[in-house]
Amino acid sequence: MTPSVLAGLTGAALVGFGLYGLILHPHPLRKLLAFNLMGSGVFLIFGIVARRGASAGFSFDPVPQAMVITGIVVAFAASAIAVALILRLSAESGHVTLDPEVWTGSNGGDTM
Amino acid sequence: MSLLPILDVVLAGLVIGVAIFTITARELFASVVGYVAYGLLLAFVWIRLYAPDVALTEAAVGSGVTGVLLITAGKRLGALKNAAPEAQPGFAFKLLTGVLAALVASALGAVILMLPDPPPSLAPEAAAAADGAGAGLGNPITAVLMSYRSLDTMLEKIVLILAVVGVWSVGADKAWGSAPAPLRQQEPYAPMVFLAQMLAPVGALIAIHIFWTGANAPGGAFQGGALLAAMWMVTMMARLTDPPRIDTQWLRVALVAGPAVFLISGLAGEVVAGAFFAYPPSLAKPIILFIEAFMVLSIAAALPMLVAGPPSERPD
Amino acid sequence: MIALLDLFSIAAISAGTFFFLAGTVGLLRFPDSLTRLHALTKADNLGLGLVALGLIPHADSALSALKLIVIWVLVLLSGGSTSQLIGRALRRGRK
Amino acid sequence: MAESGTTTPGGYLLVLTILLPVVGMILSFTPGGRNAERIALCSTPFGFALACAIAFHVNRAGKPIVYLVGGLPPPLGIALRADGISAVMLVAAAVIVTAAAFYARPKFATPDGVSESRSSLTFWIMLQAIWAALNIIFVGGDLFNLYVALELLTFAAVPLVCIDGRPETIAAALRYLLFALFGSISYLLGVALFYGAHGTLDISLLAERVQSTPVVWTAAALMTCGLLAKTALFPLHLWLPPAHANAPAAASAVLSGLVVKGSFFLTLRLWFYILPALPAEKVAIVLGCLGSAAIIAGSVIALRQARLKLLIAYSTVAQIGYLFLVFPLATGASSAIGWSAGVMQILAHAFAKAAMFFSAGLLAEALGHDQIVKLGGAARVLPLTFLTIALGGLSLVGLPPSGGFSAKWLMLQASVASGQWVWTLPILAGGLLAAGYVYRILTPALSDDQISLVLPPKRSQEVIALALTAVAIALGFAPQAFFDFLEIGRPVVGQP
Amino acid sequence: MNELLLAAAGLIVLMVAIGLARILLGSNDVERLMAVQLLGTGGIAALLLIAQATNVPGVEDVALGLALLAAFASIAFINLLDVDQGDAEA
Repeated sequence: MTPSVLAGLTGAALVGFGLYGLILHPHPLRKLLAFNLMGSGVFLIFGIVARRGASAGFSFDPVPQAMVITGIVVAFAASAIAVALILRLSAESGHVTLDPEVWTGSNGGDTM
Repeated sequence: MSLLPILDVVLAGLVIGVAIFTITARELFASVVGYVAYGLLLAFVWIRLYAPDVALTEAAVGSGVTGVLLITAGKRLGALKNAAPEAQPGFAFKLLTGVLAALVASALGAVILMLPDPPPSLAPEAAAAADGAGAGLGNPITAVLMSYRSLDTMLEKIVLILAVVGVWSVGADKAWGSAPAPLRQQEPYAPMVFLAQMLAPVGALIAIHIFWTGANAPGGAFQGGALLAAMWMVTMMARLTDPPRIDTQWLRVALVAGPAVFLISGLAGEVVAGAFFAYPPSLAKPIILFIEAFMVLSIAAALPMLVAGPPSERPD
Repeated sequence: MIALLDLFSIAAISAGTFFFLAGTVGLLRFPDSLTRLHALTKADNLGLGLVALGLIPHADSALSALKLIVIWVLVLLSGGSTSQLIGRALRRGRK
Repeated sequence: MAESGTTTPGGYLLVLTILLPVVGMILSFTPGGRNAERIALCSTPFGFALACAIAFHVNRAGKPIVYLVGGLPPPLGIALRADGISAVMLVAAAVIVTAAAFYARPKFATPDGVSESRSSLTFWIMLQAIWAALNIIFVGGDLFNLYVALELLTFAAVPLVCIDGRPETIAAALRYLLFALFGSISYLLGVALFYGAHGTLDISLLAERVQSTPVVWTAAALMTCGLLAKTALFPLHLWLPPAHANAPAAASAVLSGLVVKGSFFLTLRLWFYILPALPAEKVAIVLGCLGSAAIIAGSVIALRQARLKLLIAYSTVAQIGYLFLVFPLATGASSAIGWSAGVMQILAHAFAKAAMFFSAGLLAEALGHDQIVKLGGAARVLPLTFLTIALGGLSLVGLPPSGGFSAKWLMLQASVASGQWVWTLPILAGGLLAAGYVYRILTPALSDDQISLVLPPKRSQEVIALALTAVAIALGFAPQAFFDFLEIGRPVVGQP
Repeated sequence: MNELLLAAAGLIVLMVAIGLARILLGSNDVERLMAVQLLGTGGIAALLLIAQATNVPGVEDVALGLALLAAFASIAFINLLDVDQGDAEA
């Protein structure tokens, strides 16, 4: 088993764990952690694509690696916005829940 | 090299183990510590994939700054010690999610094993073109980021500005214009002040070095900027500095400097080199370094502001 | 000369590895948090120093050799200060 | 494809249409304050002119126009391409953004006495950012570049949802963000697999290289799944109604009219431009079924809403469902009709829905609430607003003459012509249900009850809303030349 | 020589793994901070050894960055912890 295959399988497993946490955890901050874990799994898959592309004296294909760098930045920006929203939500309402049931009272609407 | 595969397996096992710990840890705090450790470990995996640039970015942003963001969030939530007062999901839901996640992961794993051989690659093109538009850049990743995919890189900086505005916009109306809450409320201990005073200047020097070598060796604007941002945050955590007011003119200029300079150079490319975002071959390297210098500044300003959060109502 | 340098590297790196081993043994065997902290920081910092020392002869340039030293100094500095802070936190609020 | 490798005349306009809002954003942010609204209001008409110029060039060339960024050809460089549908979408986006900017002017002007206010600065920057992101999505030719654009779109849309800061809007924004992040990461995973399999992310190069392999299918499934979450196709629609119903009207109009169309547009690009070679009948049927379910479920839930804005938001869920009928209908011999129907539905819904949200906003401000049962007699005090709602409703229901009618009529024609009778059922049922919810708004409003205005609406805002519905109606009279224009650059599906 | 470097790296990684397991699975929050310390020392040592053995360029810079970041993360965690305690005493 070559290192890149191993890293690829690790990436796949990480995507799985991340997905599990993202769906399951009720706390939005934990969801965010899981999202970041999933993201790093996806980046690892980019990494093996880059490593497999080694040729012509390069030990990697620079294009996917450049994309990962861009992707990491974007994922961080997303986390920052999510954290700001979570903090504001808890400051305004005293609880952090995404459960839509909690939020329907004020409208008198029957949102699903 | 018979030892290397064993090492790889141990490393992969370690990464997965810490990932599982992060997902399943009962307390938020433990989970965040696990995540930071996980990020540092991933840096190894990236080294094993011959991607030192990514290793540095992952360690700096994926683990370091994101970790601090999450810790600070947890602290402000006051939920770090007992983060799970909510109802835990039922067993059937857990099982279902687990099955779904396992299916996705195994399908993905299977597909990865099926990736074509010989693999397609742009490495030869990138190598051949290194004499062209990315002239004189020994680091092909910098060439890709700054030349071939310049539009992506410029937009990514715009995303950062947008995120800063997005984070600020979450604050209260009457707090607009004031500074975000400091990263620490009371007086710091002497060892922390000492560490910050020693670390910050050395770190800033290292950050600038990493940016500068980025043209030819691993490193570059993003990694340098992220380290510089980390050092600014160190001084904030030791209360040597406090976050600036968000209507400060220099802060706004620093935030947009990178994308603005990139944009102006891109527009000038139409006149000088015949296409938007093209560089005249003889001047490509100095122009790229010039743009990158401003991007370092923007990144170093944006990341701490994203961590510091929206402007705070309390006058500090 | 080359052989001598290699010998030096081998000795330093082996010694460094030994200290990491010792640190982990301490971590596992010592009874409470403060002593575990003691084992970890002291032994591991020494271990890293020896490994860095062992790698210096293999460095490509004077600059990379210098970087190896700076890495060690940085880790020492941060390890020293943070273990002080961790120790204080441990003593104040045992939980 | 020969035309994909070189810059064509007029190609530089594609870069300008992206950079104009980006420059506007930077200029709005740096000095801040009142400059933001001035810059946004000044730049939107220019953007409209640029979009028209692009449409002109595409029409004159009769084939897509291309720009190679930095003069560097794909696969290493990034190409921008505009074909018929891109040009039409650019124009539509420019019109709606311009309308939203002028409509929002009274509400989001920086108040006197402060140099800068939170909601104003946020609104003007995010509006321009949404516009920039949409323009990239419409002309982008590179899957990773499009990923960055998708993220830009999300980060601009989320703060608009919670701009008024009430806890329920923040919860809605957070839920939207988490759905969108899941969508982007899933999309990105697909991108990684495409690159790993074919070594390029350029749309036209990929189209030449893809084969029906497990890797390609997995990549396509992941990307589609991510895009569906962002488009809010049933059953991934849960985030949409609270998010769109709680945003301020000007923002809701852009979110409902344009933002969800951005990710739908990429779904079209994926299946019709990258993967036309794949035998995807089953996928088309699945997407069509989900679309049908969305039409029925969205309409039924809309019927039961007590608040006007929530009703309109659920109607968006239903109308998004129609869009996905394109996948089964725009294949095979009658593909041109199905394609025209799909594009017509995008446009008609965008204009009608933006106008409906504008009107709902006016109504809520004028009456102080938007409870449907308490609208009695409102049509007499707000005649222009209700004219807009009625005309917009006409298009949503699909009654002639309107863009909505053309879209649904063409869809029916396509189902009959391709022998897929079954799709006529959701189309007709959706129309009936839509008639039901539009009737629910209009009946109480037309009654003789007395109602008092809290604040009379601004005539200029009413006119802007009416103008947008006029466009939705006028689309019903689109000449054949318009449909020919939509065909420019469309790959022919199902004919190897 | 390379074999020796790898053997040393492997041993250190193993030690780090055992240490991490011990620290993370324990129930003491303050002690968990040592995980970052452990990676900051053991991790960097192993990184340098592996990179030397596999000829990855520019690894000193990565290690420098890691050293800085390990310190950064520790400061952040401690900042959090003693703030908590300060609040409890107040």
